Amino acid sequence: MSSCDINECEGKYDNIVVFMCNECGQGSANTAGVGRMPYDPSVRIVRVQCTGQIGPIQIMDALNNGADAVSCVGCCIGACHFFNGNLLSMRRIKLMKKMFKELGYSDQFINQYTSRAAEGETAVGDFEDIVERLCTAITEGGTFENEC
Amino acid sequence: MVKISDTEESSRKYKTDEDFDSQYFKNIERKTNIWSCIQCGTCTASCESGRWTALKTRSIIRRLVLGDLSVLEDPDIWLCTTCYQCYERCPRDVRPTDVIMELRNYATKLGNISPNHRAVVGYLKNFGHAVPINDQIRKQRVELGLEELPPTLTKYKEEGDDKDLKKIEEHLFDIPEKKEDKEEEE
Amino acid sequence: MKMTVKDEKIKNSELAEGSQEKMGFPEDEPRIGVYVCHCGHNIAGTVDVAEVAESASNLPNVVEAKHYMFMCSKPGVQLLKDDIKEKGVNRTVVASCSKNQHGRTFARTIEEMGLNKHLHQQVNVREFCSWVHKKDKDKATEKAKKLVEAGVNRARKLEEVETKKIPTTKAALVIGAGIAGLRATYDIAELGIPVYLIERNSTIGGHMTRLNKTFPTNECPQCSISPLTNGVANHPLVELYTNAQIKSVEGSMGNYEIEVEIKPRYVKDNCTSCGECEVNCPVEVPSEWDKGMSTRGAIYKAYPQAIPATYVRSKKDCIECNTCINICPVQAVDFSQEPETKTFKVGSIVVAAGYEEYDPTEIDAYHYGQEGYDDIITQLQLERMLGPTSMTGSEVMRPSDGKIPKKVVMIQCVGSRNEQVGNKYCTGVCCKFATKNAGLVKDMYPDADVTICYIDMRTPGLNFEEYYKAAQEKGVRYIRGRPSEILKDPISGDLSVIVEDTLSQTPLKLKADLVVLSAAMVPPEGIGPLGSKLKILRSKEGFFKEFHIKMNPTASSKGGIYLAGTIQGPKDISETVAHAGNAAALAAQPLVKGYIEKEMLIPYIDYDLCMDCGMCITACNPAAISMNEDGRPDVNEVACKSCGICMPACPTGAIQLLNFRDDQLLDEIVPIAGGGVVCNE
Amino acid sequence: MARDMIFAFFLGCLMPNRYPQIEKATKFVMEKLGYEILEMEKAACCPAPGVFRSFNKGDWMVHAARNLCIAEKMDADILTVCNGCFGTLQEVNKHLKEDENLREQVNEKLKLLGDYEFKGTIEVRHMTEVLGWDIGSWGIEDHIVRKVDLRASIHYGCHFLKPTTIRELDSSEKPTIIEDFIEVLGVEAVPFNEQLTCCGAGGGVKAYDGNASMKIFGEKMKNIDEVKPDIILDICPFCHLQFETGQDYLNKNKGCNYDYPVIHIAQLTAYCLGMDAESLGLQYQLMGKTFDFGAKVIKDKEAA
Repeated sequence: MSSCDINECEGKYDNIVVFMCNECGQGSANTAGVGRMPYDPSVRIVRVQCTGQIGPIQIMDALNNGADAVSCVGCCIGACHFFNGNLLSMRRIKLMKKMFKELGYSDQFINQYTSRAAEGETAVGDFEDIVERLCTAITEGGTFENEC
Repeated sequence: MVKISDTEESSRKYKTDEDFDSQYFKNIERKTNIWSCIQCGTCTASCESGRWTALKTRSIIRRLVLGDLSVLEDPDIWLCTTCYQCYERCPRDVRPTDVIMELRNYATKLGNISPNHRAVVGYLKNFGHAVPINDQIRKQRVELGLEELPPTLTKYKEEGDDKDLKKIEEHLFDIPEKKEDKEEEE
Repeated sequence: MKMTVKDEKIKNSELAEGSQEKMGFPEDEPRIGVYVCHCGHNIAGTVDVAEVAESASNLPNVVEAKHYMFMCSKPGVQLLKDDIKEKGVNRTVVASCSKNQHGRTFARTIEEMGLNKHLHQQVNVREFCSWVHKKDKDKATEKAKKLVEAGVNRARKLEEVETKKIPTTKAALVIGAGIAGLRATYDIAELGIPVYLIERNSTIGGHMTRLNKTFPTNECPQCSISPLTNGVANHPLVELYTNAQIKSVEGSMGNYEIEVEIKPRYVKDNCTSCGECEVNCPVEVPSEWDKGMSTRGAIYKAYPQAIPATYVRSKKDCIECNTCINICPVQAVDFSQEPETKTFKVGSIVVAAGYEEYDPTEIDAYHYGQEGYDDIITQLQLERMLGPTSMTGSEVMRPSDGKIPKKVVMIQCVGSRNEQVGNKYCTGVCCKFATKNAGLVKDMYPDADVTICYIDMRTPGLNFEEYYKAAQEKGVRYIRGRPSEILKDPISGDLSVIVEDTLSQTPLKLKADLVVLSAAMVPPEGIGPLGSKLKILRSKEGFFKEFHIKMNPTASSKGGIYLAGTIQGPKDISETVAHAGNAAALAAQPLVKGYIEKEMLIPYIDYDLCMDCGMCITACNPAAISMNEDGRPDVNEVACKSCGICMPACPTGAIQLLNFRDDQLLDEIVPIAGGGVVCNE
Repeated sequence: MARDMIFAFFLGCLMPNRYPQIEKATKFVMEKLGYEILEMEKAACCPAPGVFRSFNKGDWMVHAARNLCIAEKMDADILTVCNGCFGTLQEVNKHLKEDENLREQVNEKLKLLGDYEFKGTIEVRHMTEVLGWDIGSWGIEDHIVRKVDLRASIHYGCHFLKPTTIRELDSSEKPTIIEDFIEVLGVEAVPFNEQLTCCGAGGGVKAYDGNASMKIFGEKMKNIDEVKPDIILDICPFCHLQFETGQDYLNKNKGCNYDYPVIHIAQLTAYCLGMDAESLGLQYQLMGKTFDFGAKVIKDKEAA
């Protein structure tokens, strides 16, 4: 990860969509809230049953409607409450990243994370990483413009 | 105030953080799996060389994991016969033989290489062979009904075509001098 | 169903006084009420709640937008109730805390008012917004507005979700009659539920009956287990079938139908267990039960205390000389018996198929099972040698020459912690049983050298460190190092174990009269076909995968099927018993209650779009989707776990999870993603 | 796939420059068995997997790839009789075939050495593998001129079988390929203690620390001496060198009295296929100068 000055990109993004699963994902964001752990207000959470439920349709929907970055946050590897939804999502994001690269966009717009319900830090860490990656993408490849 | 003299420093048996660089051998970890080593000792027990010499494969890997830089100067790393017995048996797929090979690459870059090995590189660059031919064998070859010289680079060189050898000499196996040696020469 | 709710709603609204005006609204139009909670200062301190409520009131379909100090308080809840009555609100959006905290409170409230509880949409503006963006009030308010808008959008298309009550069949099936299966059977039967217990082998008791002693008390396992074996065998609610295997499994949680194939014993139940038949049987083969440490006839009983005590004939080994038929004093031997198939209807299934000892022949360097290496045995074989009914009279003897070994070397982690053979896991029991056996051997032969070569000594838990220490004090030699190989001198035939004592950095060549390999626990043979019949998932180690590693270690991936004991992963006896008890409790729950309540939050298939590719079937972990007779996928509403993983698997978008449909998610995403970029073209 | 029944014969260093008798024997055997043997013009050292890989793994690969390219141009699989050459060439060939990125990097550097580009069209074969598997004990029988009644201690060497994940030839703990093959030649394999350990020469140890190398070798010889074989059978000129010079060293410095003739599998097979004892070149070797092959020939076979 190339280091970039986050402040430099401030104001260049304001919509980050994060799909969080009903189990560990939501749990960790709740824990972060209870612990009053601040993060970027651009991060907005959509509750889904499992990250395995999120397909390219949802991700492209979000990007199409103005999102600057999209991420999925699921349970830790091996701890998915539906067995392998997080792994499926991870695989999907990996493929999408590849596709983005081929299309000439930065592959840092979409990411997959895991978090632990008991540790709000994991969610906040994920959010910070999303922002950092988005900043890299902005400095390197420009925002994900909706071309229509 | 007690001043610690140089002799005392050199006889120091404990190590401090300055002696380690935990990321130094990260490239070896990428190519093998040293960081998954559980120090079970299967490698050392398999090691034919280790029964007779000071080579302890397990402890070399341990030092690599810690990032102990002294391992680069350790002569023991040159005692591995690359018999691959440890490689075959390692339960964590650490591939110790490859680890030692990589480590020797590191050491060579620093010029830590024995004169004998330097000579072998010289033979390769001069004759295209690590073991060049001699007069006795030339005679023997003729007696056996073989060509006096096999059609390898040595023969071409004797016939005056040493282009290939020159290229090999130029582009491959550039072994740096050891730092102290350089200073002495100067 | 929809009609009834609507009727009820109308009934409710009619109850309210002076509320006739909303009667004129179109029937299907959503009427959304938005309620923003202050939560004291928790939300209102950061988010401008009035502004949020104001902006929400301008959204389409919103008939009411309010903000209130504590929505979860009685007056707060009353606001909802009143608006449902008076304003005809039929969907509620509460922007307050998390769904887990008070989402249920509001859902219950609207349920009381006759609305389906799934028509409530909870928006979390506290944990997700006010608490984490305290410093930036403007942005927090902005975010809260968008979250509320998303919630309203979501609420607009919410559909009612029916809750079904499914009656269960009051009976359970337990697969495997080892210690785990017996424990589970007994616990379920004691709750008054009939249990069918099926066992693949001819006797019950499993691995535990094979052991000589159990750690850490060195008790006799036969004595510990026999109350349970007898208790199960004689329980009026338990039907025991040995030599039986699962043939097929149909149905889902609460109602399964299982076909079981029962192989014949060829000995009738009137057998008196006198043993005349085996004594006179001319066949002699290695006993599987004794791990090859003794022999048995073609007609045999695995061990003297075996339950059932009826003898069994191995058709494979029998030479059909008919000696046993003629000699049996009660004419119990009957070669004409045929396999029979039985069908059981049960509500829950407990899988307790146990484990198998790892076969070390794979590890070439240890030469186990190779010609000339007879003196290398496994721990289970040593147990059989030490056991009270053993051929050696409980003595330790070298299999090659019957001499009592002077030097015994035990090797740990054979097949465990070994990526070469594909077992990354630590079995976790071997350190304990090796310590046990080493101590026992040392007790019997104080002059013998007993060495344990280990990588890490793992004896956690109450009493085990003491047990380890006791073995050390007996003089068991512990060497920290994994042996690289076992050598055999081709001239003298002596074995030696090559190992490094890593603690003193010395390579050692240890002479060994007997080498004992502490082999790992691996999934039992046949777990693959069993898993595919039950349609439950396996972990990458090959065991059956538990539902959740921490919170639900006994449930399988499929509802109504529970895992007990080592089928889920290596365990010692006490862990197995505890695990089985939990599985029994879970399996019995719906059977005692008599029904299962299931929300029909399940995917629906648009058969016009569906092209029968079966991708959803592959994706579905609880195996809730299957092809029906017409060759089209069908969702089993009871088995479904509402995860939605099938949705992205579908190439045409034909399968859509109720209330999480693509268009519903899109509605929610639009405001969250920034309100949408309008395309001009 | 390269052409059938044709091999590009990779000589290496030790065989042509120290033990030409093995070269002669190999050519004799392969031609007897109907193979065509081509010389690899401008080939050089493989380079040795122990020493040169230790110095610079990248250059080691490039140099090996150069040798592979020569054979690729000849459209023939490489035949080698040396474990070191086999180890290097087989491993590099496999890695380059499988790893596209690596291939690009190596090809980039190969350009500096001349007109070479690795394509991955050939295989690398060890003579033992060809004899044991392609010909096999069943196929050699028709070609046998004489059988010999010998008790041989087999030394597999390390790089022929290991690492098994790369070689994919035979078990490294209990190989049988040579045992199976020589049985039909009348030779009896005599197992000895710790048979599969290293001779102590590899990995640059012989050059780096001769004493250490001899200590390892000393144990090996002690184990061999216990079973008193007629010959030591090896499949690698470097092991051959170690067994020759090592016995000499132990005799001179450690008071031993070893005189076991060291025979390469090519020499043994050549003799059984009818090569004269003179050409085996035992007279040029340090050990077993007086060893008489003729005395060990099983008479009835020769008569037949």
